[in-house]
Parts: sequence; structure tokens; C-alpha cells
Amino acid sequence: MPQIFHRSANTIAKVSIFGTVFFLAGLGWYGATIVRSPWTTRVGHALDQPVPFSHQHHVEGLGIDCRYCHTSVEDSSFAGIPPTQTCMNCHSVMWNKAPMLEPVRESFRTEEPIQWVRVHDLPDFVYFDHSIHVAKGVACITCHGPVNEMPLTWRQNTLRMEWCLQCHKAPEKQIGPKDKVFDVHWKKPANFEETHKEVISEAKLGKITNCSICHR
Amino acid sequence: MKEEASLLAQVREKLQGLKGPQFWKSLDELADNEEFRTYLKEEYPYGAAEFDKPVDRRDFLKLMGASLLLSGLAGCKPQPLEKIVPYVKAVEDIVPGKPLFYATSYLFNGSAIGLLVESHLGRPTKVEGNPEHPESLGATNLFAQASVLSLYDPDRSKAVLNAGRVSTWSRFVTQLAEDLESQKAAQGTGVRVLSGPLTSPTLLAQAKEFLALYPKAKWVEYDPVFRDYERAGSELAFGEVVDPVYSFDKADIVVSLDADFLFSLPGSICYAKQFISRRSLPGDGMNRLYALESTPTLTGAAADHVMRSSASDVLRFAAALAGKTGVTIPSDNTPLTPKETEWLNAVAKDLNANRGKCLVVAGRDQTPAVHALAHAMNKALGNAGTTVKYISPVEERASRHIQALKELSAELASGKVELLITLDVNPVYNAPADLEFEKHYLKAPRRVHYGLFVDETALMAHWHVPGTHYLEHFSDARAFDGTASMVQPLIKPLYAGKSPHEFASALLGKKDESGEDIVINYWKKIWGESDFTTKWRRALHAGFVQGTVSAPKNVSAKSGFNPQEIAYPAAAQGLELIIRPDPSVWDGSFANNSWLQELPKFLTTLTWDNAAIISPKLAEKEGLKQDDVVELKAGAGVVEASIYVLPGQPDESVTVHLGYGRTAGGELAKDRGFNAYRLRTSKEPSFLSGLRLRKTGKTNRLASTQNHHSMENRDLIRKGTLEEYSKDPEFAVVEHHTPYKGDPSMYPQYPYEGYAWGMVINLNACIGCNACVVACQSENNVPTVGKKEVLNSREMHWIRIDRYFSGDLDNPEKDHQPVLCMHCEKAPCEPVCPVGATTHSDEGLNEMTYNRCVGTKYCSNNCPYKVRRFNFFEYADKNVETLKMQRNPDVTVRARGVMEKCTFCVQRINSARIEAKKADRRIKDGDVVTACQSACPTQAIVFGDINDPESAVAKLKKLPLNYGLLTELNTVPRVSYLAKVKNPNPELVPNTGVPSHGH
Amino acid sequence: MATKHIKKSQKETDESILGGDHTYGSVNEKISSIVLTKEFKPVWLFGFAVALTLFLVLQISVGRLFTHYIGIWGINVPVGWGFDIINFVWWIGIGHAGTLISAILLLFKQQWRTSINRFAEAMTLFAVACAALFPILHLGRPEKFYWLFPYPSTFGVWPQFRSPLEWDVFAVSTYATVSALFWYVGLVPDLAALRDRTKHQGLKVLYGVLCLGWRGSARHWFRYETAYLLLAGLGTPLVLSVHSIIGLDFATSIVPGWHATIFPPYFVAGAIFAGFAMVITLAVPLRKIYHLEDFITMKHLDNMAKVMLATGMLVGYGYAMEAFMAFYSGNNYEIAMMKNRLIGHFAPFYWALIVCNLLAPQILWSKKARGNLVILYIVAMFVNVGMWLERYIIIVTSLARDFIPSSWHDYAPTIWDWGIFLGTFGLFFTLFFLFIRFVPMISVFEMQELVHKKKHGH
Amino acid sequence: MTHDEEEKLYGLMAEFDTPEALVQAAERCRKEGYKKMDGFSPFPVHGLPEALGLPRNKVPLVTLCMAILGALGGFFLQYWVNVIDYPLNVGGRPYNSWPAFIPVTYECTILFASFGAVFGMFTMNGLPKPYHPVFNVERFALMTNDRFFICIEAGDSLFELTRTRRLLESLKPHGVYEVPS
Repeated sequence: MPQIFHRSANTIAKVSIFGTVFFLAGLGWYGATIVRSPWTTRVGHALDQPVPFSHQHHVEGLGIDCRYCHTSVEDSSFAGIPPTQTCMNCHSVMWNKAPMLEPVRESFRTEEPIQWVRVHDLPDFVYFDHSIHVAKGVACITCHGPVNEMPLTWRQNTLRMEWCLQCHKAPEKQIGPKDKVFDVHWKKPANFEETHKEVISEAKLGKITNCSICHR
Repeated sequence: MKEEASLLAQVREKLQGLKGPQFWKSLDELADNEEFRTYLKEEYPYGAAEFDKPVDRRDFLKLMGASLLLSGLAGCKPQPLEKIVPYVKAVEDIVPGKPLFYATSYLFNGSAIGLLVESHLGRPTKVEGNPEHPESLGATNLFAQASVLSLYDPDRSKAVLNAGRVSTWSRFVTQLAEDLESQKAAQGTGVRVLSGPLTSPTLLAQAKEFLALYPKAKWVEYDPVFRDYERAGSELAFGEVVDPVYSFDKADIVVSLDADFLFSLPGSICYAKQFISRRSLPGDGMNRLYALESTPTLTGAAADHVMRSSASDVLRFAAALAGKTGVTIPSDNTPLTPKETEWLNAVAKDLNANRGKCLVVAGRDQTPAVHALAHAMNKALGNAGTTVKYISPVEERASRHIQALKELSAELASGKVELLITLDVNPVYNAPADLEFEKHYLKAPRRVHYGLFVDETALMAHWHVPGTHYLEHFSDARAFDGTASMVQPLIKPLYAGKSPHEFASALLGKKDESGEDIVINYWKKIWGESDFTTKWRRALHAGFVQGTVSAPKNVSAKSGFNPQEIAYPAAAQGLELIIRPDPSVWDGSFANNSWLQELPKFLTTLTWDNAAIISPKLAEKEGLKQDDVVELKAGAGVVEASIYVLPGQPDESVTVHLGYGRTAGGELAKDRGFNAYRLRTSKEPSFLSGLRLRKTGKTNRLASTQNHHSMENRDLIRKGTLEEYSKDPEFAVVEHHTPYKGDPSMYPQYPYEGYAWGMVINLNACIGCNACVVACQSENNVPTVGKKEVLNSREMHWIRIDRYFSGDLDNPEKDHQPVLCMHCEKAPCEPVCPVGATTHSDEGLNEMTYNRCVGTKYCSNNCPYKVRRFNFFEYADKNVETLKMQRNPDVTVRARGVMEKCTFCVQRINSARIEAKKADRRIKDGDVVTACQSACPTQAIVFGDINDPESAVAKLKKLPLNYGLLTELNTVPRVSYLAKVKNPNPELVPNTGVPSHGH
Repeated sequence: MATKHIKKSQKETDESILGGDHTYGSVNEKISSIVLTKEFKPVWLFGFAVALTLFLVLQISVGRLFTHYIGIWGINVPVGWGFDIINFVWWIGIGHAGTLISAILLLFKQQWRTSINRFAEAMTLFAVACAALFPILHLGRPEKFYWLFPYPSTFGVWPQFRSPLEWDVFAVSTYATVSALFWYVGLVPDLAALRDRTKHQGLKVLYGVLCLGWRGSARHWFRYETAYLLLAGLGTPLVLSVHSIIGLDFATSIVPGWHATIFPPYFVAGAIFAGFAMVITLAVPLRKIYHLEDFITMKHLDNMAKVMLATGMLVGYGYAMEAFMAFYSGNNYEIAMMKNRLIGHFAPFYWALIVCNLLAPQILWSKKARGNLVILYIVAMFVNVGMWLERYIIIVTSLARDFIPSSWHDYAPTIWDWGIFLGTFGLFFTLFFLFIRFVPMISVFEMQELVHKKKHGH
Repeated sequence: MTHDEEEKLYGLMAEFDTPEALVQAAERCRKEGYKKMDGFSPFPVHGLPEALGLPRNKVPLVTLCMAILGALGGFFLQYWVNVIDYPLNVGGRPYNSWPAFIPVTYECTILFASFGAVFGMFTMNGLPKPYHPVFNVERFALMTNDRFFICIEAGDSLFELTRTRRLLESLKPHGVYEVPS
């Protein structure tokens, strides 16, 4: 019988088999990376805001404390977004002609709130509480990143559950002294573990096995 | 927290923008107009939606994607951006993410229930009782709990209507001014105002002012659930009208003459608490209740001895009893049967043995004579002043509603009335049929209607003015004991309504006086200017005015009656019709509240319908069964009703409930059940004989949530008598309940250190009043599903009240058992979940993680208590914006296809834990109160840390009465029950006394 | 003497399982021609059309399910599982006969398996395909079905391996994969045969690719046979485990009527029972239509009938034990459940089941009956229905009346339940018709082996 | 016959009518000392492997290894998930509730073993191999129908065209063919 296939068919056959295997594997890997890529998580994307507010300028430059604007961070689950009023406290006198700030003044005039774009947006079925984290010595920058270096605010971490877990599985690595929570410049000293035993032991109590802490 | 700050602002802005009674738009609509419109069509009416509807394009693609195995990539798209909207100016003492509580009062049946209302960023979301308030004592009833939903009811009237056309308040005011002006000359001869009971001091003052301006005008009060008979009765007994105020906590023996004092009297919340306080834990001090009833009620269910009787015969019993307790009564020529006499003698003996420590209560629906006899008996037994005191009527004018309404419709008929103003009443729907009010109403040349809904009356009025919900306005009212209570708004009127006071002041020709000022001015008159503000603030803060309890009046009842005063009814012929307010929609004013519509009415567990309730005997006799449609012909009218067969119903009577058969007043209210007012006559409004019942051959399926009434000899509810209890306190934990000593598991026990949350439900205390069910619903965003779904047993309540009948089928014992998730330590539901969506916290909570659930329903199948609920459709209404505002932001709104169930109000536990942690302390006993627990009038539910030996719950769990449900399955439930102990009279046939023979 | 006797009986069976006077070539001819012929039998076309229509019904029903959500079914609380799981268990059960015939009978050196194993295996594959739909369809959120597989998710959570449903995921997918492999491996030499037989160049290439260039080398056959035997050895415990695990779905729960230790074996027996019924249902018409009487002889049908009778008795024993244990346990709930089935308002279903699964097969004691195609076919049909009823009884009646009377509620399927149920027949037969037309439905090389053995009587 | 033609030769092939003939032929050739040869038949012919002197095949070994791999992998996955990575209290069961992990372990074992058997077999057989010199022989197409072939490869040390042909013809084959490579 005449050959149906050319010699090369053998190689092609083997190659194509391995090809498929690797292709599928690659597809899986690709999916896994896409899901975690900044494109889906928005990590590092500075979002356009009605007013190009710069944390860098206000925090690093002017040294304003986080709590001046995010008032409820210590006693509520919600850190709080400053009302227009807060902006106007200063900007009624400083830069009160700056066109950049017109939306702020307009909002104040018309009593129409400024609609900011949410940078740190958890899914609706997740209940996160700022106050307890702050109270237990988790600094703002631990999750929000070097806000004092952000001309426009971006998301520093994925806010994915796996991200929450990697901290809660070893909390002691992430916490600092309670009085340094709002200090954007605080760097963990080498001997921190020795000096702050109680903080650490406390942090170790954090539970990841109680789903209803975050999901209810 | 998302959008919250903004939501209110946005919604209100939309509402303001709106003209006319059409739907105001929602954010979704702005987002996608087309989709939204189709949604509106399919989704509406909310709560009873036809859920069987397509998903929108996006979901569809997503699902198809899933079916094409592509869904793995679903996670590969960026999260949609969301807006976050702060205030423009910070609002005083609002901390975003933290709820605030305000004291206010809720008017039910003319009497004020003090409340604390939870508010999230200006949205009232949940109602709690006000511990300081005499009528609440920290608890609530189901109507108060559900009232918060009515606030957000999208069917509420949204604009002033003139002959059905949208108009404005100012136009109305000018028009009204003209009409009144023309009446001035005649001193208002032709003016009639029809309102509910005037228990609000301010409104009463305004009424008086109005009558002063128009001396010949009349201000008529009408409440379809009126207290005329009580008043006539007390007049008969005392020669003047007084309101009795009972102290059940002081009574060892209580006799109810067809009185449902545990649920349907003003003050019932307080009464229930008092009554139960004497039997919640069995012992020497335990009280005893004899109930004589013409239709099964909660009070009867709680009684130690029940005697069924036709309503008309109650008088006979009352008289006979009175005769035996030292009241002289005219002789009765139709004597009681021996068995009845035996029962009566026992009761009389008990009463006489406990002079000054007993109480006889007559039911609202009983004739004046019965009330008079009750008063006389209490005097003869020396209870006056001890277990009952008398105060001047809370409804100051103490008018006879039926009589007044009768006169009014007569005047209407004769054309005397030129201007009729109906203030928050709906006579066209709820006037007794024989008055033909509907017909005469049209004879008034000018008809003005004020109310929350465009109801039957509004549709026939020239003008309709939208009213405000009690959470939207300032007002005041008086509690059952006279305490002046404050009503303050938690939110600006959603639909530009006017408060009753603002409306009334318009009647007085005052231009745009704010409701707040009106109330303030009234109290200024009372208190004077001196440090008024502090008094006012104190009153608002407390929710009521300290020391305004009415002083007891020194009155003395007659000690005898003559035949004119007490005329015995002729022996009843034919069937008797009993007319009662509905257990969940009451007189019909709650008919558009989906929570109440879907609330299983106690004893029948009916939802979304009313029915003609008959006894098994009668059903047998007439060849009727559940769901058969019969024609009821009585007094003035005819209706078609579906049959519900209820054991315990007297054999010769048919009970119907008011509040259904509405033709207007909201999408949910309309076209459900039948209108029992059509059978009501002004002469015999509560019961009448000569009912004719005809089979139609039609059937209409009634949606009851429990179709099986017997416990099947399973010891789910364990009960005994005080005797048995004193012999063997552990009768509830007999050997076979725990066949295997020690741990039957091959696995080691999971250690629970730290907090261990648990609950005890005291079956002695539970009266089955349903308050917990509605409380849970509003706290946990539990959706309603509509009749069609309930028929397929898909209701969503996280806590349900099982009720079982036992003993004699004709006059059975009726037992309630609240069942919620038992949070089993060895929960059968958990190991069967393939994705670990339901797990156990180390504090012993059985957790349900909705967003992980894929909906296998295996957990529900494997739950022996069947407390898990499944979202077969997208039950939660995601389209009606106001309903979103009602939701509790601390609880996830569940999506379609996921399982849900009781969480022990974990959101409350978590906030308590966080506060405790911040303060570096443990959670104290009482820091966490579950919604069901706080609503319960009788404190039947106790929750706390069972690892803390000092906690209330731990102590109760140590009692010998404590037992677990189905513990033989080794589920180790964290919820346990205290067995029921009744205190029957040893001299009577144990349990429920003699079986009735009927007449 | 004894050996002689054995040889004799052996001979008999050989003859009776291969009729006619066949050579290697004629066997190949006969079987391949069915595939290689150009023309389509009208019967086939008609059947295929019907099957496609039913398949369409499935697509519509599933579409409806995905757009209108699972509430369109009749399920409720307490009856959280209805037709979905009934069908799942039923189809999976049917699959088992295929694996049994090809694997277990191979191990037992039952030569009569040869002519039926190929399409029995195909039946397995398609039945599993139908069954595998339901674990996905029955989810409240079918789009999330992949959460049941262990993969590194961004939530950092995993499936819950204590759940029998999770066991199902592994059991069913393993079963599907292994059956497919088994089937394909068996097919390779036959594809080669088709390659060499067909004149059509395109088909030559196609079969050439599919048979992986099989050239019947002795070395290949050597390893091939070992592998095939090993697969059979693995398939046997697999098939037993799969339905045992399905049984555990119920046995591990606490629902009265489910919580029974006898379930795993009794489910396996039931599966084989149902499977053989289905094989007969398919074989009887097949041999008629394609004139395969020589290959699928009365002996085959007789043997299958015997297996059916035997497993039927096993299942009957299962029912008896279930009832006995219920009463013997003295357990209130179990007794109530049993009473419900025997005399309660589920009695009609229960007794119908007894008639179908227990009484009907008894007729197979008679050789005559086993030899009568009509009777055989009817009995098989009874069993098909009966086994479906059995799952209905187990699932619905147990859930509808469990521990707390207050939550008792009955179950009524909706049109969509039926739609999906009938639809799966569409899927099954569509695949099956394609199979008998485009794939040799009898293993050619094994038949040739049989011819060889027949020739030399060893 | 020239030298380079011999170079292009894959081997010599003889065709037989019955499996028995094939087996005898194989035995004979082996006795002659030929190593590189193979038999071809529509179905497995018993005795042929022995006749050709084939070594024990490794399929069972591979299968066993895969089975062990599957078992360990299956159990470890569950152990790691439930005990190490994310221990959760599920119905009060211990983290390592090994009895509940058996079914999945079991299924994994069988799955891997089957993969081992099938893919092991194909790999060792060097399949897929769509092109093979034997196909060059016209009559080889009948192999799958009812013909039996033996092929002695040119690569064999003893291979010498004429002598080998003579040997094969002495076996009374249906025919002897050269197999061009």
C-alpha cells in the first residue's frame, strides 16, 4: 500500500501532541496571571478624579495628619471621605481662585457633593473595619502604600482575599507600634520583634478561620 | 459603606423632581433605561413579584460563558469603577458606618408604643423597643417592627391630587380656604371632619380649636377596631367611661372572657410581659389562666384551661361566673350544661380563693354587659385597685365610633354634609356594610382625603393630600396608661407629604405652619416658656414625657344588674359569624406591607390571604375541606371566602378576618382575599348569628407555611404540668432523649475556648406573637417571595414559629416553638458542602458565606431542622430604590442561587467584639442582643456566651427543663429550649378542660 | 475427565457466541462495511431525527434554566433535590454496565463480552455525558461550577474534601476519563482496519491520524494487551467505587431513608441492573437493524438476562434490608419514613417500583422467556423505569417527610424538569446514533481473535 | 542488486496466511540468530512474542509508579489544603479527617494509573507514527484484514539480502517483499 503520510508526519505528530499539552498548560498559567495582573486589580493605576487631589502635596508637603480628613478611621469601620467643607476650611482662603479647585467651590456653592472615584473598593459582600486594624497597630501605609508619595492616588494592593490572608496568616510581620500608625515615614527597626512583644502576641490572635468576621 | 452618604441625597433629589404618581426614576434607570423599564414591568409589584423572569444581557452572557466553560475567565475583567460621595457639609454626630438611635413612638390602634429607631446615615432601618416606655418596656409587636417598611413603600401617594390629577399643596390650601370661608357664615354646619381616634394631645387641641372656629361643625372619630363596647360597658358599670389598666403581674388567677389581652389590646406588649413574668419559670408563684373564647387566639393558646363558646354565649358564662363571685345577676332561663357548670364552678372556686389576687378581663369584641360584669366581678373579688386600676379614657372624647359614623353617613345621605374631610381614615373601605357609606359619601359636594395611600376613599375624593409616615413627622400621642409620648422624625418626608398637624392647621386657615412648631407650641402652652427647650429635649430624648401617667380614678362598679341592663341573648340559631382584625394586616391599613402579608398568621400560618375559619366538625358536617371556596351570607352582605379548617374553632361559628379584599391602596393590598367589612353591620360589628354558608364548588389554594399540624409523637415540644414538674423536675430530659452517654463520635471534640455563643428559648414564655419573625426580617434583609413561592414552600424567614396541635381535636392544646438555625457544634450541613461555603467559627457560629455558595442545596437537605433558606430566584428587590434604603448595610443582600439562614445576628456580635477589643476587654453579657431577642415582649429568647458561667444563657441552660431539639442525632445544637410547664387546675380534667358540645 | 468436561462446555459457549461461518476477513468486512458504506438506513435517519429533536428540547430547557434561574424547577425546601439528582444517579447507573462488560467480564475471561463490549462502552460514555450535566445544572449558580475543582484561586480557598459531592467531582471525572481512554484504546486497531479498508483518501487520512499509525506490530500488541488488561483491572474497582460514592452522597447524610450503610453495594448492584437493562434495550434493535445476529447471538442476550435477573435479586435484597433495618432500628424517624413508603401517600410509587424491579424480572427464570426477544425487551423497559422510580423514592420521599413535621412539603416537577429529563435522552441517542454509524460498533480485532479461537478451540 | 539499493532497504518482509505459520516463521528466524525483526498481525497472536524473543514489557511498572504517585498526590493535596494552608472547622471534624479523604485519594490513584497504562503503552510503542517503512509494501494493507507478516530489518547484523530472502522463502510464505525505507 502507498504511504498515506510523508516521513515528516511522525515528527509533526509528536510535536503537535507536546504542543497541545504545553499550550493548555500555558493557557492555565496565562489565566492565573491575568487575574492577578494590574489590569484586573487596578494596582498602581492612578484614577482620574473630579479634582486632581494630591496626597503627596497634602501629606508629604504640608504634613497634614491622615485623620484631618479621614475623621472616622479610629472609631468606625469606614475611614470617612472629607466633606467639601473640609477642603474649604483652607481653600476658602488659599488658592481660592485656582481654576483647578473650581469643582470644590462649586460643590460648596450648590451643595452638590463632589463625586470622587473610589480607589479602594471592596466587593459588597466583604465587611472590613478600619477602626480595629488601626487600633491594633496596622499602619495606614501597610495597606494603602506610600500615600505620601502619590500625586494622584492609586491602589497599592490588590485587596484580593489572598492578599488579606497572606497578612492574616502571619500578622506579626505587618504590624507596628500603635502610636506610629499614622506616621507615614515609620520604618520597622531591626529589633522590632524584641521591643514590641505584646503587640505581636496580640496580633497573632487574628482569626482567618471565622468566615463571618468579613462575610455576613 | 459605599454610596450611603450619597444615596439619600440622590433619592430625595429624585423625589423632589417628581410630579405625579408615576415611578420616580432610580440610578439603574439612568444607567440603562431600556433594561430598567422591562425590569419594572416584571419585577413590580415588589415583594410579590413574578420571579420567573429573564436575567439581563450581562448575566445572560455570563451564564452562557459558564456553560461554555469560559467562566474561568470571568475574573479576568477589571472591577467596574464606583463613585464615592461625601457630604458637602459634615452632619453633626453622624459618623459614617456607625448607626444612631432615636427615640420616637408608634401609634397602634390609637395608643403609643415607645420605640428606639436605628438610623444609618439618615435612613431609618430598624425598630427596637424603648425600655423606658411603659407600653414597650423594650419590646415591640409585629406591627411596630414592620412599620419601617411602610415608610419606604413605593406605593405611597406622592403628590396632591385633585380629581385624580396631580396638583399642588398651595392650590389645595387656597381651595380649602374658599370652601371653609363659605362655611363660616353657617358656623360650619355642613363641615364634617372624620379622623382616627384622637389620642394625640396636639391634634386634639387642633380639633378643639377647629370646632371653636366652626361651632356647628362636627369632628368624628372612627377606628374600625374600636373600643365602643368597653366604653358602654364601663358606663354601665361605673356610670362613667373609664379605661381599665391591668396589672397581670399581680394576678395569680386570670380569667379571660373572650379577651385576647396578650396580643390585641392597647398595652398588650406590656400585659404579655407582666403575664409571662408569673409563669416563665415554673414554681410556686406560677399563675393560672382560664380562657373562654369564641375563636382561637394567642391568649387561648397560652391558657391552662380553654373553654370554647359561641360569642353570644360568653355573656351567659360571664353572668353565671359573676353570680358565683358575689354579683347579683338576673336569672338565666337557658342554663349551662353540666360540663360547663363544672368548669365554671372550678373557675369560681379558684377566683374566690384568690380574692384581690385574681383578675377577670373582658374582650374588646364582647358586649357592654360582659364588660360591666367583668368590672363588677373585679370589684366583688377586691381586685379593683390591686390587679386592675381605672383611669380617665386615653381617648379623651371617648366617643362611640360606630354610633358617630352611623350618624355621619345618615347626614351624608340626607345631604346635610357639604364638606367632608377624612383625615387618615378609609371609611369607604372599612365602614360597616349596612351604612352604605360608599354610596352616601358621594353625596357630599366637597370631599377631601388625607392619607399615606391613594386608597378607596381617596379615589372617590375631590382632593387627596399625601400624608407623612410617623418616621417623617413630629407629633405626640398617649400610651395605654395615658403617658404622653413623643413622635419625632428620622428622615425628611420622602414623598413631600404633609404631617397630620400641618394638614389640620391648614383646616384652621393657618398658612404653612411647620409640624414641628405646631407640636412645640402645644407643649409650650402646657409647660410654659421657662426652660422649655430643656424639657422639650428631655422629652424627645426619652421618647415620652416623664410623669404623665394618668392617675387612677376612684370609681366603684355596681354590685348588681337588672334584666334591662343584662339581656341574655336568645339561644343562637344557625351559624355564628365572628369578625376580628387580621393577625397581620389588622384592619387593612398594613395590607401593602409585604413583610406582614407574608408573615404566617399565628395558629393558621396563612400568608397573603384571609379565610373563613371553621372547625373540623363543621367541615365534616358541611363536607368542606381546606381551600374550598364558600359563599358567606350574613347581615348586610355576601362574600366568597376560602375555607381554612382550624382545630379549636367552636363548631357552630365561622371566623373571618378584616383587612383584605382591598381595591386600592397599593399593588400588594389589591385583590387579595375577601372584604369582611361587607359582612359587618353597625348593630353587630363583632359577631352576629344567622350566617348562611354555601358551597360554590370553586377552590382557591391558600398559602399556609405549615400544613402538618401534629407532632407525630416526636418530642419536639416537651411539656408537662406543674404537678409533674414538682414530682420530677427533669421530666423533659427522660432517658430516651440521650440514649448514648459519652461522646458517640469517632473524632475528637473540637475545643471551644473563648466566647461560645448560644441561645435558650423558653417555651413557657413564648406566646407565638410573631414579633421576632418580623424583627429578624428587617434586621437581616430577609426578602419576601410572594404567594406563588410560599405555595411551593419557598418562604425565606430565618426564624419560624412552628405550632402544633395536640390532645382533643375539637379543643386541642396549641403549642408554639420558634425554630431558627441551631448552630450545631456538629452541624450536619457543613461537611456536605463541596466548596466550604458553610463552616464553623471558633466561637461556635454556624457561618454561611453567601459569596462562596454555589447552591447545591445539599446542606439544606441534610439539615434536620430545615432552617436553611434558598434563593431560588432573585428574591431581593434590587430595583425599587426606596426599598434599598430600608436595608441594613451591615448585612449582605443575598443574590439568587445561594443558601442563607440565621446568623445569630453576627453583625451585632462583630461590632460588639470590635468595641470590646478596642477597649481591651471581654464582651459583657448583654452586649450582644439578637434582633429576635430584643423584639420579644416576653423575653422568651435569651442569647449570650455559654462559656461564661455568669451569663443569663448559661444559667438557663443549667435548668432541669433545658433540652435540645433532635439531640439524638448528635448535632449538639447551641440553641436549646426550656420545656413547657402548664399549671392546670387539678380539679378539672387535665389539659384543656371539657370538650365543647357546641349549641 | 473433568478437564475434558470443561473443554466441552467451553467449546459450546464459543460456538453459541459466534454464529455463522466467519473468517478473519468476513468479520472485518461485516463490521467495517456498516461504517464505510455511503448510504444511510432510513431507520437510522428517522431515529437520528427524533434524537436531535429531543436534544433540542434539552438545549431549550437548559437555556431557560440559565436565563430564568433554578426556581423554574419544582424543587423547594425541604425537597432540595428533585429530577436533577434523580436523573444524575440514573444515568450514571446506566453507564456502569458498559464498564462492567468490558472490564470485569474481561478479567473473568468471559468471551461472550467481545461482541457487545464496544457499544456497551460507548453507552457508558454517553450515559456519563448525560449524567455529568446535572452536577452543574443543579447548582443555584451554575456559572460558578469550577469552584468545585481544586485550583489556586484569588480567594485563597479550596474545595471542601469532606463533602461527598466533592468526591463525586473526582469520581465522575475520573470515570469519564478512564472510560474514554478504555474505549479509545480498544478502538485504535479497528481504526487502522478502517484506514486500510476505505478507498476514500480523506477518510484514509482521518483514520490514519486517529489510529496513530497502528501497524499491528507484535511488540505493540504485546504492550497493548498488557495495558488493556491493566485498564480492565483498574476499571473494575473504579466502576465499583463510582456508584459506591454516589451511594455515599446519601448514606453519609442523616436524612431518614438516606442514612443507610447498605447503600453503596446496593447502589452498585442497582447500577449494573439498570445498565444491563439498557444494553438489552439497545442491543435487541441493533442486531435486527444491522443483521448482527451472528455476532450478538441469543447466547449473549441469555447471559445478559441472567445477569439482570441476578442483580435484580440483589437489588431486591437491598429493598428488603432497607425496610427491615428501618423497623429493626426502632428509630422513630426511620420507621415513619418506611411506613410512608409502604402505606403512606408515597405507596403508589413504592409498589410500582417493586413491580418493575422485583416482580417483572422474575419471569427471566424461564429459559423460554429469556429466549423471547419481546418479553426480554419489555422486562428491560420495566427495569429502566423501575430504576428511575427507585431514585425518585429514595430522594423525594425521604426529603419530603423528614424530622420536623412543620416543614414537611411535597414535590411536584415542572415542565422544565421534564424538559431536561427528556432532553438528556436526546443527547444520549444523538451521540449513540452517530456512534453506530461512524465507528465500528463491534470490536473487529477481538472478533477476529474469537474466530481464531473458534477455529482452534482453545 | 547494487550496493546502494541495499542501503535504501528497510528490510525483507514475508506474508503468511495463518498466525501459526507466522509463529513458526518467527521461531525459525530467531533460531537463525536474527534479532531485529518484527511480526505483524490483525490481532494479538499468542506465542508470537515468545517466538520473537521479546523481553518482558515495562507497562505494569509504569502503571504502578503512576498509581503510587496518584495516591500520594491525592492525599497530600487534601492534607495540605485542610491542615496546612487553610484549616477550617467543618462541622466540628478534625482538620485531618483522613477517613473522609480516602475516596478522592482512591480516585486519583486510579486516574493516574490509567494514564500511566495508556500513555506509557503508546510512548513505549513509539506511537503515533503515521509514517513507517512497512507501509511501503503494497500487500501490507491486508494486514489488518486477515494477513500475517514478518519483517527482518536490514539493520540486523546477520542481514544479507539473498540469504535472508532464501531463509524466508524456505518458510513457504504467501510471498516475500523488499521493504524500501
